[in-house]
Amino acid sequence: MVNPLYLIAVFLAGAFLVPFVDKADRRISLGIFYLALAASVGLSLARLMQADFTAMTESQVFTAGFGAPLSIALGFGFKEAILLSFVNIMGLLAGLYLAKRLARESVQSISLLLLLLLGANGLILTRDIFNGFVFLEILSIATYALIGLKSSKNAMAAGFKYMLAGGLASSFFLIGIAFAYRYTGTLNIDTWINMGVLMSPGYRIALYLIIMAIVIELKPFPANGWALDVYQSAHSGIAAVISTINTGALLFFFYKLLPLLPAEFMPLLAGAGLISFFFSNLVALRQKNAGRLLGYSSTAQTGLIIFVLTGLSGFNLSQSSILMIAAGLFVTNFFAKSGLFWLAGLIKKETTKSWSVLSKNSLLLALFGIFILALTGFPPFPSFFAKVELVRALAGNGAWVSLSALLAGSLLEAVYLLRWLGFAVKKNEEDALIETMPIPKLVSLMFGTVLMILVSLLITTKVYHLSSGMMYPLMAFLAFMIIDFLPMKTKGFIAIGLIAYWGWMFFWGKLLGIGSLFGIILIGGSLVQIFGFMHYKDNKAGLFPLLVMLIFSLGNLLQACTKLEFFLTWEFMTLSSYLLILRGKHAQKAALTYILFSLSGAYLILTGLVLSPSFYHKIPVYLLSDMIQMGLPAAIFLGIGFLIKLGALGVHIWLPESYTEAEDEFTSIMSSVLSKAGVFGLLIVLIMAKDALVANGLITGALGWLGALTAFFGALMAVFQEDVKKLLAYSSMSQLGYIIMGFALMSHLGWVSGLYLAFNHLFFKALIFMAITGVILRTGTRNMYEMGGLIKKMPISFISVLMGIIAVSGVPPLSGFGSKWFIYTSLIEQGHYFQAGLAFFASAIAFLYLYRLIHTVFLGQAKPAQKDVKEAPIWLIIPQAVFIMVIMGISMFPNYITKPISSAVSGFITKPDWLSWTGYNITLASPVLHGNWNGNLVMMVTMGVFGIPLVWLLLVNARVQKVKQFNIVFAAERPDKPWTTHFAHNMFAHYKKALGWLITPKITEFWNNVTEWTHSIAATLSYIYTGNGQTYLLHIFMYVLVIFIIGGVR
Amino acid sequence: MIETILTIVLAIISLMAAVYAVLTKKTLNAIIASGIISLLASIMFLLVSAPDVAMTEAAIGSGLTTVVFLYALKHIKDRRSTHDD
Amino acid sequence: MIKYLLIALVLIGMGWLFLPLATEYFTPTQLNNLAANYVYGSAADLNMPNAVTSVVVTYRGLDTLGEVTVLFLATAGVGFFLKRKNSIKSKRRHGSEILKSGADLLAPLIILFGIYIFTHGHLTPGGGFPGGVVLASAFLLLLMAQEHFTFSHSVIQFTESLSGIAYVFIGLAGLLLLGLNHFLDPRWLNLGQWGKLFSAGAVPLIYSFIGLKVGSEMSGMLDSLQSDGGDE
Amino acid sequence: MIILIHGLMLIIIGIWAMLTRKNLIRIIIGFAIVDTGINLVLVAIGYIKGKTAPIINDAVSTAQGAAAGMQAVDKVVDPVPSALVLTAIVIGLAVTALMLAYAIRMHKTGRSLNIDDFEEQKW
Repeated sequence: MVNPLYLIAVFLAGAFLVPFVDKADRRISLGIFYLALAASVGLSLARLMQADFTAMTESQVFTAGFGAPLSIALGFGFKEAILLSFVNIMGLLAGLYLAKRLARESVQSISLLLLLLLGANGLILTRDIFNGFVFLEILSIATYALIGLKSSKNAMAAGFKYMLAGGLASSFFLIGIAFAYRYTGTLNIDTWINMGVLMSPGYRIALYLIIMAIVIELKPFPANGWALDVYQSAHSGIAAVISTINTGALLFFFYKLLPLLPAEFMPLLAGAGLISFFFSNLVALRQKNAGRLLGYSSTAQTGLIIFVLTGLSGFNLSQSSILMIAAGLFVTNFFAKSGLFWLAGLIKKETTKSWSVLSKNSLLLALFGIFILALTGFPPFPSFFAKVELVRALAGNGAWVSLSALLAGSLLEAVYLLRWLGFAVKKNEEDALIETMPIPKLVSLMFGTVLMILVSLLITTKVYHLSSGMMYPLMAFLAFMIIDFLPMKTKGFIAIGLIAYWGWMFFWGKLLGIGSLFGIILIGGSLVQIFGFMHYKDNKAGLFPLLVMLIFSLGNLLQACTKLEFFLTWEFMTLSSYLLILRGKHAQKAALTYILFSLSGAYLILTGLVLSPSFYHKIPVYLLSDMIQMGLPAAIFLGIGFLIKLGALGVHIWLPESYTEAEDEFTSIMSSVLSKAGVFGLLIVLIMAKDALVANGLITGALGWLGALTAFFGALMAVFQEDVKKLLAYSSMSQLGYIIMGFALMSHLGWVSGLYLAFNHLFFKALIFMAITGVILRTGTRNMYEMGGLIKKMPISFISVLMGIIAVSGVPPLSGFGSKWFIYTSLIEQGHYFQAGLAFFASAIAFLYLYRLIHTVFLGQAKPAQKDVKEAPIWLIIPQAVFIMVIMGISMFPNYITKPISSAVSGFITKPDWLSWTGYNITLASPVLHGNWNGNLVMMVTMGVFGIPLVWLLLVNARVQKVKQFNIVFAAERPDKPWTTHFAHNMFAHYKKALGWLITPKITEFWNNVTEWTHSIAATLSYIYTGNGQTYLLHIFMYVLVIFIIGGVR
Repeated sequence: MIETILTIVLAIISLMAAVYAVLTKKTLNAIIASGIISLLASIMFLLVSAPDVAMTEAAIGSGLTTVVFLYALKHIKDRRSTHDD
Repeated sequence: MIKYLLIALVLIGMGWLFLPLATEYFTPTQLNNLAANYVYGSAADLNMPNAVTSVVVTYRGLDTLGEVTVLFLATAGVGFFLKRKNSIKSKRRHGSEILKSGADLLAPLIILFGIYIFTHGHLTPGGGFPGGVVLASAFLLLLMAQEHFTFSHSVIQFTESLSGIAYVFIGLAGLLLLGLNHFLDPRWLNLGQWGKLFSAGAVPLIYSFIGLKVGSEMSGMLDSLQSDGGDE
Repeated sequence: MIILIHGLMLIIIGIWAMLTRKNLIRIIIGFAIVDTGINLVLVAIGYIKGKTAPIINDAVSTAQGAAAGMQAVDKVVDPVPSALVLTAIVIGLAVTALMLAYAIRMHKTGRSLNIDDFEEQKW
């Protein structure tokens, strides 16, 4: 076994030697410094490689040749070895990061850094409480001194405040040790643990003082003002060390002391940790200084780990799984936080907003993105798995208050972290390039990132045993990152080929029932739309990796078997779609709204998954029809989660924003494909909670009304939009409302109609969006009143849009009619006359916006500015052509679709006898409703009815005298500034008078108020940080006393 | 018995010194008072059979710490006189 | 005003928190197990009359190593703060003639006394820490008395580094000569005869190095404290 | 017992100083007083009435080695708190010295010794 004392000796000898040899040459002392650091890494890794760890017995080493209670024991088991490997590697990287600084600075700084590491190592190793005190002092004093690396007034003040707090904590610690020794007669932690808990009040106070000393050192809210100042003003290299090495060592020491404590202390500490997590994140919301923001984030993360270590002990959870959660959170924070501090040191910008300089340096931006996403808890980073396990533990044990605090805190954390990412992505012309990029700093950053990724992959594959298929999205992302330099078209064809191959290998013929339907929607739908991206001349860096990742994760939704796999895939999907939206030019705010709603949804989904019975391995989720039935609570959580993804009324406000601001081609995918993931999820929930929902009835009733209102208001909002994409976005929302309505019926016909509409919606919405993408590309505007008369310039696009709106509006002969027919009949068949009425009204409103779409864009007078526009590029036309053909196909032969859907649905809900297919004819003969629909016949008739006049018109048209647009003989006088007087501007003003009160943005207002209030609460809370060191001391005392009184420690 | 009385007397003196250290206006006096507290403490250590501690406290606690305080005060006084005048 | 109220509350609260610690106090009549083992072992295993020293240097030797390190840290920290590069030596007040000659006379005696204290730490009260401080006080005397005290830097640093490293290596010697669990075990040297100067294994050696190290560290600290950091 | 209470009282007086004094050096003095108080408390804990210092020679003048140890066990006070206090005293000095160094630097950069003048970073 590697003797841990070598670690101590290495640091000590190095620290003592350095000032001495420095007389000769600074290079020698630096050499010794790095040698000592490397040796410490080597020693801890060597220990890790030894296989003599046994699960329970700790490997201990004693000093001075005496046994445990007499001498000081050091534990060097598996946990210590792992943590020390991380800590010492971080030490080496921090040393590297500071290389330039240390070469300039007086030699003491080198010794100080070595001794800081000695303190951390000792604190982790020691099994003796007083020895722990000594190493804690070494760690603290070295840190205090190193804060002096920056000699600004603020750094000095912060360092002094830190010393005050630290001094106070060590006083508490020492008093505690004194009395604990008085009561137990030992200082060895293990002997002490074996003695059990004594009942004397004095003893409990002693323990309380000891543990509170460590808690204070861990910077809990609100007794942590000093720590924030330190993070804000210390040298970035030192701040990184404090937030990683110091925190790690202290947390481990805290963990070591936990077995000493009486059980009643645990809820107190857990509460303190959770409060620290939630409120630190809350107060961080209004923080603009990057360093201080990182400080808040650090204290929050530490609080969360304290909570995990103490709060889960009461649950039926093994010690190792608790540790696993804590380790996952810790490791992520460890690497991400150090990386962020280092980045802060590289770019030297104070406010978070000014981090937009990163947008000009793609490498640093990528690193920044990785750190932020890791901290937010996205897969594949360990924090993701930790949070999943944590939610599982909390929800599984009914700890609802803790769970809500955890999820709310995580959401707040996501707000400020992702907002920051938004700032960094935003291009700002005034920003200068980051010119000075010191190599050592860059090496530290890169190496840290690589390590984090390696650890993440190790955990993902070795601990959670995820099948390789689940990791395809990530692999595809990485593969496309590598070939990202290729031209767009090459990448496009590679992507199409890859996805087609993947679909063929893993999905073709392997999907059953509704799976095959969603297979076509999710994979096929996106596959065709990849063409749309290929018209770009410039190499849009990062687009294809994300796009491919999104498509792979969409497909994986159909392959996911376990809950973890499903949620992982869901998060991959959320992540990639968020980043794709963020690519939009002005999409920062929209993307933030999107991801916040998505994350809330994801948290609800996660909670719901925890509450639902476990899934089977090797059976895809969508097939678990009758095998699993979940209860109502799980169904409600899951359902709300998926409804957020769908953009149902009330939680829809992310939808128009992000649809509008995302890149046009991607909006098409979002609307047509991505929203179907929500549809898929909702359907799964309904399937799995069918029994409970049918028995209850109330929930599905509410869901139906929600769908109806979504359909109605979506249509209504669409009418009054000037922005063509926003119009289409609301239109999508409306359509999804119909789907919800259909599903909510819980009847065979209802589900068939919902699925059929979902299927149709893919094609017609993608068709319209693709065509409009071309229009926006050519005209350069999204405002409809700035377009007009494009029918001559872009005839193919016109035809696409025309086809699309006919389909959307539900007019025969195209497929939309069929879907609408299904919806109405199923509603009426179930007796939901009011909903049917509302839905019908919504369809009527839909005519208005669809009319506006085709009229203002393609008909009417052409705008002078758009005299020279051309037809859309061929790459946009290809998908349109495909979709038109498909729409024609399903319109002619609807039974090729409806029949399989019906038989798929009948796996879950028995098909009633009165529904039947004969040839092309669908017949309904229910007790309440009769009807039939023959799509083929309708098509034939319509074609006849329209075709003959069309031929005649064309013939007649040849003889019409054509007038040029600006030939004023036939026109009235044109006003100078026509935009606002143009009929297309505020086109339905008269309807607005009648219906406008319905669309006052009540819901948006509500969400804005939520945001505002949260921010003002954060602002109010932050005033406790007065900046005065003495007040901070008072905070610490009050903190200790209040917990003492609340907890009734006496 | 004598030891107890002596201890009580020392304790009272030392507490008075402590209160004086807090309340006095002059920092120098406070420093000296805190030195006296340490010195009294080291006598108390002797009374409770801890000669090692007594020696160390006398040397470090009352001796060196006071010197360090005085040096710091001198530093600041020096600067004050050069800057403020 | 509220603040003063809070402070008063905090003081009362702390008193209340400490109260059980005092009221529950009872005078023990005999040593607890651990202490008894230490006292017995000090004589039986280590051949050392001063039980405190045996705890400090041997049983809990790692603490003491840490303690020396803390002092080193403080010195380094103070030096790091106050001795920036290009520091200008401040004008020091001249010591009087009497002080000068007195210092010249006294300093060697004080140093000798300090050495006595730390070499006899295993036999009598005292040891490395007070001994080291006595050494430093000699240094302080010279510092005050002499105008340009040139002894300082390199010698101090040399002593400090070397004694520190020697301490670590004596610890490692136990490890290498006696085995895995014997870091800082002084018994690789002969335990010698009860009550003599050269007894108790390497303890006198360790305490000497501690004394030297503490002495040089404190001298270094005083040196940095008296030198003006220079203005920036 | 008296020393223990005295130590605790010193600690509270020290806390009073560190919470009310505005001068940096006076706050540090508060810490020094707390340290002394803690040391007193620690030593008081090891004291056993009527027993001598843990110097075995003095406690048992005749015996040597192991025999002396056997006899001394009943005659001396607990050496452990003494050992701990030794460490605590040195650490106290180290922290005090560093705090003072900070105070000197703060005075240099901030031109003030009042802790209220160092609250630029907040919220």
